[in-house]
Amino acid sequence: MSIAHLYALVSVGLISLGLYALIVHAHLLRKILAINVMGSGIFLLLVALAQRTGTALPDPVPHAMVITGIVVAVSATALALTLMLKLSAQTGCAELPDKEDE
Amino acid sequence: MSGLSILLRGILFSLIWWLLTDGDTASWWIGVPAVALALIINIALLPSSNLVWHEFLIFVPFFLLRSLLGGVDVARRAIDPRMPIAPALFEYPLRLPAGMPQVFMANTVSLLPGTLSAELCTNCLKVHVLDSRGGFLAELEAVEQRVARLFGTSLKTF
Amino acid sequence: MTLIDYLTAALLLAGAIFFFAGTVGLLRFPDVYTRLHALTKADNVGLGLMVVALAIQAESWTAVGKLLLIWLLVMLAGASVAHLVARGALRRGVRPWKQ
Amino acid sequence: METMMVAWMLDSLLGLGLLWLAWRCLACPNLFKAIVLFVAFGLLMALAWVRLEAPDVALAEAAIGAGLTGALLMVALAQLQSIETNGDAAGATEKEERGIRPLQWLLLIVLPLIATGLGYIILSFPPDAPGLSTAVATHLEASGVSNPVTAVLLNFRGYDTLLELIVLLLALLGVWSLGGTVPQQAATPAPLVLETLTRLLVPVLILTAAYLLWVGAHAPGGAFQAGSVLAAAGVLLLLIGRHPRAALMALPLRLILVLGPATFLVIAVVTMLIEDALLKLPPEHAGKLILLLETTAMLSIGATLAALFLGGRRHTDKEHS
Repeated sequence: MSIAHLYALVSVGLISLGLYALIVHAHLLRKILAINVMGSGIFLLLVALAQRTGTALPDPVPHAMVITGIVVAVSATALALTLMLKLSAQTGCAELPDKEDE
Repeated sequence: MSGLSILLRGILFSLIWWLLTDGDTASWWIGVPAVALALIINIALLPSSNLVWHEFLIFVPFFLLRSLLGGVDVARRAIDPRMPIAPALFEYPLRLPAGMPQVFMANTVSLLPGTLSAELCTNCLKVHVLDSRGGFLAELEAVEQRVARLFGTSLKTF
Repeated sequence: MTLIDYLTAALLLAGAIFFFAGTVGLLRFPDVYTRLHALTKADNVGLGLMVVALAIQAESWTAVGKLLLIWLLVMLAGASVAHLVARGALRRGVRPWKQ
Repeated sequence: METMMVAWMLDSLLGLGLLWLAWRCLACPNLFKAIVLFVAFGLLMALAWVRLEAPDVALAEAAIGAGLTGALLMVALAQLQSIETNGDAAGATEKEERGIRPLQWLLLIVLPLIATGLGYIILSFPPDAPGLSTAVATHLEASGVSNPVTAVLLNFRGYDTLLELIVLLLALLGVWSLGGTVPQQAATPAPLVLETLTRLLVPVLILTAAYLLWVGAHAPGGAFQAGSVLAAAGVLLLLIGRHPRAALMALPLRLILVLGPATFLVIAVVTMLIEDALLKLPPEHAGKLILLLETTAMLSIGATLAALFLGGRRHTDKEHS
């Protein structure tokens, strides 16, 4: 096991945590946070695996993809937050309607 | 705004650019437009400043020494098992002119021993003091005097 | 190790002690205002000592200038943000802790 | 050997810290605390990028993941609270959790299985895999820059960046077309200390953005990091109430928003015609073309991110003033 593998395992933890919270929590802001944690986990996985080059410089292609991804993630978050606000302005509640409650 | 102070600000921004780029001459292709843009926006945002530059040289050592003491003081209180603090909120009537001098005072106070500025109202600074038994009032007055000299103004008298 | 190296090591260690003390204060102090005292002042001195430690090792004057610029900006931001947090707490009606 | 030990301890602590912060962020009942924890998580992520020798990513994360996302979330939470105070007192907190439901039990069984599977796959990966790093290194000479990440972003895989700029624009169009959210309360004047801080910082942020743009050619930095720093300056200006109300709809802002993607498209078409390949930059002009692409991309990214922060408040400004 190397440092790269250590961070890759951490990323698996982050992805699982995010996925669990995404499904379990009803509040949309929490779901957005969960997606962001999942996204960070996936970025971490990409960059961690890119580091398996021994003493040479890490693979720059995943780095570039992750930088692109971070910027896309923030714009997607902004869009999601606006959707959430729009929904709660209409329904008075920032949660998705739950079928079991109806 | 005087030409001299525009020139001084331009020199300051050019100096920052020179520092950032390690004096690389090829960088000025980007540096000149960047400095010009920063200067234009700076003039739009901060039309006037009347800092007295030679007073600055006196203020810096005073500030460094007092902020070092501030750090030592709070570190000692934090680590001391008895934790000797007696906090209180205190309103200090400001005699400095409104605007930059008052804000400068508020920011300075937060780094000096035992004082933290918590609100800047019109001509009054709410200060949170870590130890209300200490001589923080004399300290605040001293700082106010120095800030007044730094901005080339005098304190109002009540 | 030369004398300069020892000086750097001593300054870095002293800086770390201040950061540690600031964190201890953050954990031990009773309310948001006292915690801000600890963080702002102790961390400012800690960073200052580390900047001096690195500046005497720096290879060029521009590096020294960069370090000082960082310190200056952190000082400005630290003092301003401490004020804004304290102001926010005061406006929300957070009473200062009293013995 | 001892330094290896220290490095392992540091990385393990960092990893545990990341997991703990992510867990607290997703589990603590108070949403405000959750956002603060998410910002702290972003800062630790930036440290992790440094540990993984990805300083370019660290810079982007520090500006965006820890800064801009936090600001977006905070503003959204404040608006949510002002919506919900009209209804029940739930405010920023969630409804009571309804115990563990059957689906959740299933999840608690399936998720560890997925995680174990993923972990097993990761551990079975060979410890050495150069990936595309040798390919990048051999062609770096022809890319026009000496920072491999910039070479990948703007030359070797320029089409990724082109599409990404368009995605950014689409996100902004989405936010704009969703329009207003809630009426803003009468704007209280920004605290004087914040205003002064902004007035002092914005020119320094502009210089820093320009520096990041310049340095990206041969060291960590580039259009994305520079754009985020510009966006931070924009957010500060918006916070002290310098709303470009009428100017938002005006042509200049829209031109800046499309400047980056448009430049990219023009160069893409030109290279298509001359070199017969999309975004294949001729080596002798690559350096200058990359600088042009990066400058326009930086301006567009900065303007788009700041406009995203301003969000759909445009309509409410119109309706209530």
